[in-house]
Amino acid sequence: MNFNINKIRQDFPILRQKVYNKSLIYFDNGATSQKPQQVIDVLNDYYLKHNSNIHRGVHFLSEKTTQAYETARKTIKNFINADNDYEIIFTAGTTASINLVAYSFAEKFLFEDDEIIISEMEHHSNIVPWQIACERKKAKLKIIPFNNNGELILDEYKKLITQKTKLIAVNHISNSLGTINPIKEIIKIAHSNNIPVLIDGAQGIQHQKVDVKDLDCDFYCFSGHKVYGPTGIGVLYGKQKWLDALPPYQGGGDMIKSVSFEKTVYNDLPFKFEAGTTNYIGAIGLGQAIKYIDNIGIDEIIKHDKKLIDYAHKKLLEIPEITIYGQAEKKSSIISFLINGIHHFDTGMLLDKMDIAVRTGTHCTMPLMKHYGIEGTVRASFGIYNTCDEIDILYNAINKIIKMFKK
Amino acid sequence: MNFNINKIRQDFPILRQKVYNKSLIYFDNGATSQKPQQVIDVLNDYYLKHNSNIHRGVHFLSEKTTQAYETARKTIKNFINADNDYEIIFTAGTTASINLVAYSFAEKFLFEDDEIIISEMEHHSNIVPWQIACERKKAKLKIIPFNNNGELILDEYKKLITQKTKLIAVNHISNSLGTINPIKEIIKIAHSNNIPVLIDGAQGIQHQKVDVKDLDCDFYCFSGHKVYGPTGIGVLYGKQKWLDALPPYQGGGDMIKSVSFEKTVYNDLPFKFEAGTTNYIGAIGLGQAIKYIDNIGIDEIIKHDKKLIDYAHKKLLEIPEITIYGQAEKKSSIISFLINGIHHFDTGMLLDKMDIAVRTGTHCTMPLMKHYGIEGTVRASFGIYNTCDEIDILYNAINKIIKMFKK
Amino acid sequence: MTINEIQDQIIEEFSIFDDWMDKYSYVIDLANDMPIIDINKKNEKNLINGCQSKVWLDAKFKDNKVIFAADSDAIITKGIISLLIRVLSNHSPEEIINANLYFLDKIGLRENLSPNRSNGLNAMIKQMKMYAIAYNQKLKQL
Amino acid sequence: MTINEIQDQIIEEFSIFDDWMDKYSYVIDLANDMPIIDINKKNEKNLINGCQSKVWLDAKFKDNKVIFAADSDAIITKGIISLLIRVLSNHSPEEIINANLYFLDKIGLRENLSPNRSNGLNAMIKQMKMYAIAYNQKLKQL
Ligand SMILES: Cc1ncc(COP(=O)(O)O)c(C=O)c1O
Ligand SMILES: Cc1ncc(COP(=O)(O)O)c(C=O)c1O
Repeated sequence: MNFNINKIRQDFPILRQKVYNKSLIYFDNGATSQKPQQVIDVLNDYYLKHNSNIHRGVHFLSEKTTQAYETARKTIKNFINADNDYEIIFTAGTTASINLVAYSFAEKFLFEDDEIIISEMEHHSNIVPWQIACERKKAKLKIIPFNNNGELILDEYKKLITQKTKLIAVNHISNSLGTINPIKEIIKIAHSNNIPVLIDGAQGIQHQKVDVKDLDCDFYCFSGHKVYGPTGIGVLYGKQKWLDALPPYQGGGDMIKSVSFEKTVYNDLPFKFEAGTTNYIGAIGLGQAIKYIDNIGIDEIIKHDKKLIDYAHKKLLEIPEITIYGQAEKKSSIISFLINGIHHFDTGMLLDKMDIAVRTGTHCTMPLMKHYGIEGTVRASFGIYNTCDEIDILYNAINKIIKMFKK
Repeated sequence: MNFNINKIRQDFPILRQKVYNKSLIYFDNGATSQKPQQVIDVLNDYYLKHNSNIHRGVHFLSEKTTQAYETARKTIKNFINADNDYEIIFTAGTTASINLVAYSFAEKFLFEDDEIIISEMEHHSNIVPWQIACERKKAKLKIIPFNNNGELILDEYKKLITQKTKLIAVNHISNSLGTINPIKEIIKIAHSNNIPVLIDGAQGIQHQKVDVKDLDCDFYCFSGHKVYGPTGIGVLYGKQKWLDALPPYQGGGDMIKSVSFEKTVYNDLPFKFEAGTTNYIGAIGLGQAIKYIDNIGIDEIIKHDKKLIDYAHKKLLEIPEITIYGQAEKKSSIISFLINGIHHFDTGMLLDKMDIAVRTGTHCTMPLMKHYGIEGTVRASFGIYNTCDEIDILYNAINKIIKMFKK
Repeated sequence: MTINEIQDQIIEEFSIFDDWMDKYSYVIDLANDMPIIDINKKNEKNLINGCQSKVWLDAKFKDNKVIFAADSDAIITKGIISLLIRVLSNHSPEEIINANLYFLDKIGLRENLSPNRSNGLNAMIKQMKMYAIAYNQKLKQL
Repeated sequence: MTINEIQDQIIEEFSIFDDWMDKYSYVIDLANDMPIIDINKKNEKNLINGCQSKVWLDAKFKDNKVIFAADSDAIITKGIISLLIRVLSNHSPEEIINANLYFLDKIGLRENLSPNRSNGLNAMIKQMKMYAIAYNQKLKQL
């Protein structure tokens, strides 16, 4: 339960990798995180020794793998404080989770002229599924605006809610601005109007304490690969009453109780939403990743995040040529910026030459970029293994770039 | 290009695992295959050294991972002889691939009273998505029957085709019976009526030469985990003209060109169908698995398969108490049977005690079980690493079980 | 005998087997020796669907004791059922509710209880306890 | 000069740089020294969208030679564009179609051509060749 940065860094073998002959500074955690040895070992172990398809297997290996899979579900359930194991659905990732809800919810509850509310700072994965659903059902999408600091304007949000509002979907933390959104308040307001809320937690789960009971959210989605777990696995948490109410999304093996050409009976939760062979080894790896961060302690991680983002702000604001996009009061470890007069792509490219991995572009949030009237930003996003020393190197690198352009 | 069984067995570390203190005989390849060290190493290597989210990354790691991902796509394209890389869509698995087509095809081309044809021997993953689509669009599902040998009755198939038929979906190899279906002929008949065909290749890709150009199939689906690759990754091959025509399935990052709240423009193939962060490390692992079997040579694999299934038939038919379900003339390495008077579950359980992993039950093909009027079978399904010696051990084990029940 | 006394008795019976085959042969014998359950009781209402094997469980309440009868289409499942009935049947609801079924572990048949085995045994034990709870509730209401 | 002579010339120019910074500084200089493209040519039709940086490419055909003009909003992309124009512009369609652009590799800027970089350079080279093919077609029809 204490945060030992050296120990943590040692857990991540990729940090010892050399890029262009120097050690990598990995500031692209918003896109995906690196994996600790503990997670890599579990994946390895399962492929080497225990791999077998889960559920209904009569044999020893299948049993062992099924147990590990269901234990991973329990680990996640405990981590986010859900009521029941079966409220944890394994999916392919955040995008898959949101699409599942967008489809199934619309199928049952969305009708012509109904409304869904999202925000102006959503990732495309939390925009397009709702656009598709609204188009299919002839419903309307309404947008919560944000102010120039990158904070959602709650008064405007309240005004958007009508009798026709069927669901609200917002992100926990903005992947472009780092804003920690007041989701508990957003949920409270929605619930006082009997409207369910989906939280896109792709950037939330690894940076904030997520207690779905305390938040009272109806759905919470996240990806394994952004929370130090493997690729191709994610989670949809849903309250039982909603998961029971929604029709299944995909059809296939394991999601049914019985199939005949006349009548197919769907299985109970969580299997109703886990059609086909899931990424069971990915799920086991994700369970291990959650254990890993739970072991460090989310409170310690929040402290570390705060240290990094405060330091990054302070340093970058020392450079007069820098504009930071997103200066919300509550902000997590993502910092988006531009060097005045220099294209974000040029900056990213030159930082890469200096062994600093950042992301550049719209970060899949085009409407947000439109808000600021820009085409993209340079984004440094931090993980548990990043340090203030690395931010110093970024600071120096930015100054070098500015010099290259000045002369 | 020669089939060295000892070398192959050495490639699969799990075969050296002890279960109940004896070496494992793994006859559950229909459910999932084991992974060669070559595949496990690639996964490891990517997690240890190169992991980074793909596409749009400005930095070195992202570049390296993107290249590997796109190379995997090319490997698969070459393996199945597709025309273009972008006709290979990475999905989460066969079930996800079929659901994608079932949804998108129905959205655009399926209307009230239209018909879709599947067969009586389909896996639930190739039944339920079509049931859902038909229900949504008020269309009808029609069923190609099979004879007691487990062969589709093509005359009946021809009779089912009408002006209203919009699509035909059948499996390449039956996962319960082992039947190799005459898909080329089925496709030809369909095409002469201008009807597209989807092939569920979950059991086909690892056992047969799949040349999508020669087959002329419109869609071909398979899972990575059944073809010696990792979990959570699969492929949808689609002809460009169809993939272009279908609307996107899931919305999210990477599948769009531009997003605004007024108008969203979808991306080109293959990205239009790859919403969100795909299982890119899984895809790289799958590429390696395909390389692995391509290296052995599919013709060699077919020969090995034939040797095993012929031997298994011969041995099992020596036991009078055994009934084999599925005795098609063209049959791949899957054998389903029952010992008269002994419940399939008892058999599976006792085989497990003798370190033989088989699957028991309906194998997600309930309508097929109904055809035979049974509740399930014991299924032994072979992979490239299985041997006739192992079949001898199965033979002895079955005789032991019969003795246990007789006394 | 108390529930635990019966469990200990079974553990002792099984202690003579030193290989899995003898043990399972004995379980099969137990199944074959089980009294045949009334065909009327093998109805939809009593069916516990374990995906792979079916279990039928019937319960009645007599002299403050719960009496179970059960059957399965799979013989090993049925043999284990016969042990469960021997242990739990003919006891008070209270005793059944509080029973800790350690004997399956001790005789090395624990794996049969894994939910993955989908043989319905787990669901059956749950159902037996549910009956006991229900009868207990009834008792209190009297 | 032939396309290859120009390429060799560029390779020689770049050979004096021994670190990436000097090299990229030079690319930036090249971009800044590029003649400003007519604003009318930065239109939708000439735009090549590379996701991250935009490239505008204009072509005309004069005296059997293709003349390219181009621009980009990203400076490094623009610098590399200036090199591509220096190499390919003012040559016959045939020469452009057959050009093998080895110089980017040799001067260590190859990575800028990776499709992943999404800087539009790849699409631009393709577009330049497409223009050459189109003009060549026209020539043949005369
Ligand atoms: C014929 C067939 N189709 C579809 C599937 C579903 O594959 P997956 O579970 O990998 O999605 C299977 C695997 O069980 C199969 O055998
Ligand atoms: C806020 C947000 N939502 C959704 C996503 C999509 O996640 P994934 O690509 O893992 O499905 C991301 C990741 O880029 C994100 O940052």
